[in-house]
Amino acid sequence: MDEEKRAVESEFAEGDHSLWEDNPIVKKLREIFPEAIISISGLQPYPDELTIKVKKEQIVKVCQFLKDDPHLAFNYLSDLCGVDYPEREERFEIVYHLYSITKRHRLRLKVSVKDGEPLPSVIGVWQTANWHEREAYDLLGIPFEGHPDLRRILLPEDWEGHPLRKEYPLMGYNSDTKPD
Amino acid sequence: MVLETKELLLNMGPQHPSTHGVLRLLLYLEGETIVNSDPIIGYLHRGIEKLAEAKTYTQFIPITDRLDYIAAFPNNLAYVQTVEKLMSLEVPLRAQYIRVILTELNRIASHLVWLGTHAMDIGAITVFLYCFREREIILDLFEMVSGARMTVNFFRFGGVAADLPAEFYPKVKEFLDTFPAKIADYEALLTQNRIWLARTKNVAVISAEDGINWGLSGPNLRGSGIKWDIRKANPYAVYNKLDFEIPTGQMGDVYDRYMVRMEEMRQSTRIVHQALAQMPDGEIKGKVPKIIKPPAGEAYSCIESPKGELGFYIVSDGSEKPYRVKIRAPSFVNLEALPLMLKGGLIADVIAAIGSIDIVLGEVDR
Amino acid sequence: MVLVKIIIILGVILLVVAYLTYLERKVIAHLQVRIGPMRVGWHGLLQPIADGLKLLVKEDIIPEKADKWVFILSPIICLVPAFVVYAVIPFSQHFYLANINIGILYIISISALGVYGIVLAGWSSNSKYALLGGFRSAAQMISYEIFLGFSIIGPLMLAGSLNTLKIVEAQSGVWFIIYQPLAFALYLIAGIAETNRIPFDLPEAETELVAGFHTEYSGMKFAFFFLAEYANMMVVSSMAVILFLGGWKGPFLPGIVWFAIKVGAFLFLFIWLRGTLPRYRYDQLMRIGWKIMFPLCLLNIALTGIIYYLFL
Amino acid sequence: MKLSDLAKKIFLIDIAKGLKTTLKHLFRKPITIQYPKERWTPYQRFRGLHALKTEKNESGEKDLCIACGLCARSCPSDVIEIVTSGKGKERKLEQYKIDLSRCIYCGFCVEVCPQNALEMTDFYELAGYCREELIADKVYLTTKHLPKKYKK
Repeated sequence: MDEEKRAVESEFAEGDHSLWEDNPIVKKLREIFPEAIISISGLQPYPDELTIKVKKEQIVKVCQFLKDDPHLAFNYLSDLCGVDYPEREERFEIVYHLYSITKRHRLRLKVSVKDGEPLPSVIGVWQTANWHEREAYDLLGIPFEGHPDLRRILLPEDWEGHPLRKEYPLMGYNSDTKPD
Repeated sequence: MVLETKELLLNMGPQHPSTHGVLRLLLYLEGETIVNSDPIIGYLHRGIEKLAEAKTYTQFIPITDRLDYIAAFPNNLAYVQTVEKLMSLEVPLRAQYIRVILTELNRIASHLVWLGTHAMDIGAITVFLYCFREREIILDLFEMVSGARMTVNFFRFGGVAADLPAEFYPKVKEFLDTFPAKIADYEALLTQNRIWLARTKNVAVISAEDGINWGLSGPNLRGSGIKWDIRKANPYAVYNKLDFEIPTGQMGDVYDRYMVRMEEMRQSTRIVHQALAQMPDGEIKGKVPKIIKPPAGEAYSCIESPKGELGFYIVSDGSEKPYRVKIRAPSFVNLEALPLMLKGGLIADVIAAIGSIDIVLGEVDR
Repeated sequence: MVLVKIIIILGVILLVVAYLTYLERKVIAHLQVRIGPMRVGWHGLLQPIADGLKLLVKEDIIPEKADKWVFILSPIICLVPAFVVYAVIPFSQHFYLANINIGILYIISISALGVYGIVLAGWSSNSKYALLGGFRSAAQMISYEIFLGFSIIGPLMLAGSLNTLKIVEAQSGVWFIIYQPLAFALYLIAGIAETNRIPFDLPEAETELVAGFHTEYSGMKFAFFFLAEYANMMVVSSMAVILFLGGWKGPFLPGIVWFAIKVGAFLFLFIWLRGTLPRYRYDQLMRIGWKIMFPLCLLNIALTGIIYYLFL
Repeated sequence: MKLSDLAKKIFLIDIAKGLKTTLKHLFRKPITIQYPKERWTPYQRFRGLHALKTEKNESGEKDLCIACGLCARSCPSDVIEIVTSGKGKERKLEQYKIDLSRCIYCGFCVEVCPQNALEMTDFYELAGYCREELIADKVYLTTKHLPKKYKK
């Protein structure tokens, strides 16, 4: 198991930067936010798989820029979700899938946070983030700072735990049924 | 004397005839006017995303059928396509065409359910039965192809489970030939009817700007005038070889969304016609390893499902089971904008609005 | 003799109302390429009886927080006027219960009482849906009652009497529908609204208010509302026949048969409309009533008066 | 507004159009299937109740199943339970159970079977009075899957 975990760690950590450096989106971001970008990766040869990891303090600024810049015009937040990597120090990775309806290109933004560490909300940039962030809070327990209405969305208010965390058993804590 | 007035809190659902499943709406009313509303979801939450982490990649295909359960083929397609992207699998052309034919038929079936239930909510009970009559024919076709009417589980990584049976072609041709006349029947009952117009025009309006900001997709956003359809914008499968139009509305009201979907049914008929004519012979499944083990990495892929942008984000750790599956369900996002549409409307507008955004709770709650 | 007549009329009406539900289910089914009830009896002919029995033995629930006596009384308040009205309706030249001079006025005033039952039912249920249904009903009935009254003034002016028999006799030559097409259309719309049928079935509006004023009712009390609705439908149809279509008059067949055919045609129209049209919204219904129908009624009365004065 | 539009509005043409459409359907043949009197025959590929195939040889009926367990492993809802005896070539199927109440009828078990020993029939009336009744064992799957005529 440990071996597998380590393999996961190294695979996930960094992609191949060099292939993406020519991308206009990357160039632009490097220019404006030179210190906000942590890493660049993405599945080749798909241009819509460009993934940029940014610092969490900068996320709202970066998002606002991506939305407002006329050449990038990421006016549409497709999806926002969290992924749990319990073995990492910053265990949650929040993934933003951006799309531009006018330019028809995609971008994936990522930030990492520690357990319980608040992350600034992007509702100010895209209203649609509201429910997505509530869902991430509900299923993974990621608190979003500046969210106007952060409460559980899919599960009842009195639910214990956050089911999408890896340590959460498949059948739930209080189930008498044996897991598969 | 000053009388104290209070808002009336009306709890609509989760058991209500026209919330399309188990949606619960809290309505804050001033008389019958809606001051505020709060959709409460989760009554159908089955933890599908958690379940995915415990199943192998293949085992998850039938579970995607149960997301948007009235349009199972698009769900299959979106999931299968994402894993194919992750594994860089080639899909034979014939399989691509079969996928397109079936998803487009499913789009018609899904829109028929929407039209029937939407019209019934507004009081026109007969349209419902007419729509279901045609939908039955499509479901028969699905049963013929896949063995099940709704939970089809038909697409596989790298292709489809089986070729189309020979009896499929005459039946689908017959359906395609008779269907335009049926659409004319629905339109005779609704499109120009003064009551229908009164109930749908200028009701639950959402502007294009708000629509984008709130993440609307599919016919809901097109009703507001945004000409954005993933089939055209970022073509997948063989959509770039097919000729079809993207209908749009202007106002972004219930009526425009209705007109967009009606036209989409006609366009889907066109697409199926073309796809049947163009379909080449050949393999229906590409070269696929016996054990599905995508390399570590992540991929997001989306399709234009009948409800809007249906995307799968899959993180793989190189094992047989996905590390994380996130489903970008269009209904979930579309429902979010409902309070915006309802504000200032009447109770009767609530059901018109819910019907017009065409949500399926299986997909909202996952 | 009168008692026998009352029993006959009441019995027939109850039976017809019961079978009207059957007819409605069958006709709507066939409009929708279905077949409707088939299992109880030949082609489901015993279905209304089975339904009646079911409702009779069903548990009668009174909500805990309901105003108990009002809750029990309101279905009766609703049902009784619907049946009492039949006293002055002439089914044929000789078959009627009472011949009073103010027949039409009697029908209108008695049938207006039914609304109290609905409002009280909505209020006493102590449920928000029922309450909204009751409110809607009160507003709708009051406004539509008014132009229902106004729309029939035209034929009454022509007949010169409020007596139902005299009105029918006045149509010996030409039916009033020829002289009064506008009044007929207005009356029909008002009548549909009065009986809470699609497209004006807002007090019930099952997709909006679950079941409106009778959400909390079950068993026989529910059946009373149901019967009242169908009985009212027949009253409205009978009145239309008396006022515009020459009552029992017609060649060859006996009067009562003609009367039945004409009423039946109206009932079919009611059902047909239900199978076709969507439902209006509450505010639109009110707007149509006050802003379109009411002025048209006044116009009709004025026109009738002028023409009557000038040419007759 | 044009005069013709106005006329259309006054004479309720739009509503008349709708009424015409429904009236047209009044005289059409209904599409109802009077189940259970009339029955729907499923298509060839229909995924109904499972059946274990057997083959006849000199020593009587023999299971085609070799108890490899692929079906149980491929099942998304984990409803197949196989009991075997013997090892290697001697391995024999002792018991085969499917929990029909949890089965999702996806057909993966049939798809992976290397011997084509498992198939899905067109039998779809799967109801029982208790959960235990819905656990189909080997006997049930080899014999009782044959479509029965519905009895009143």
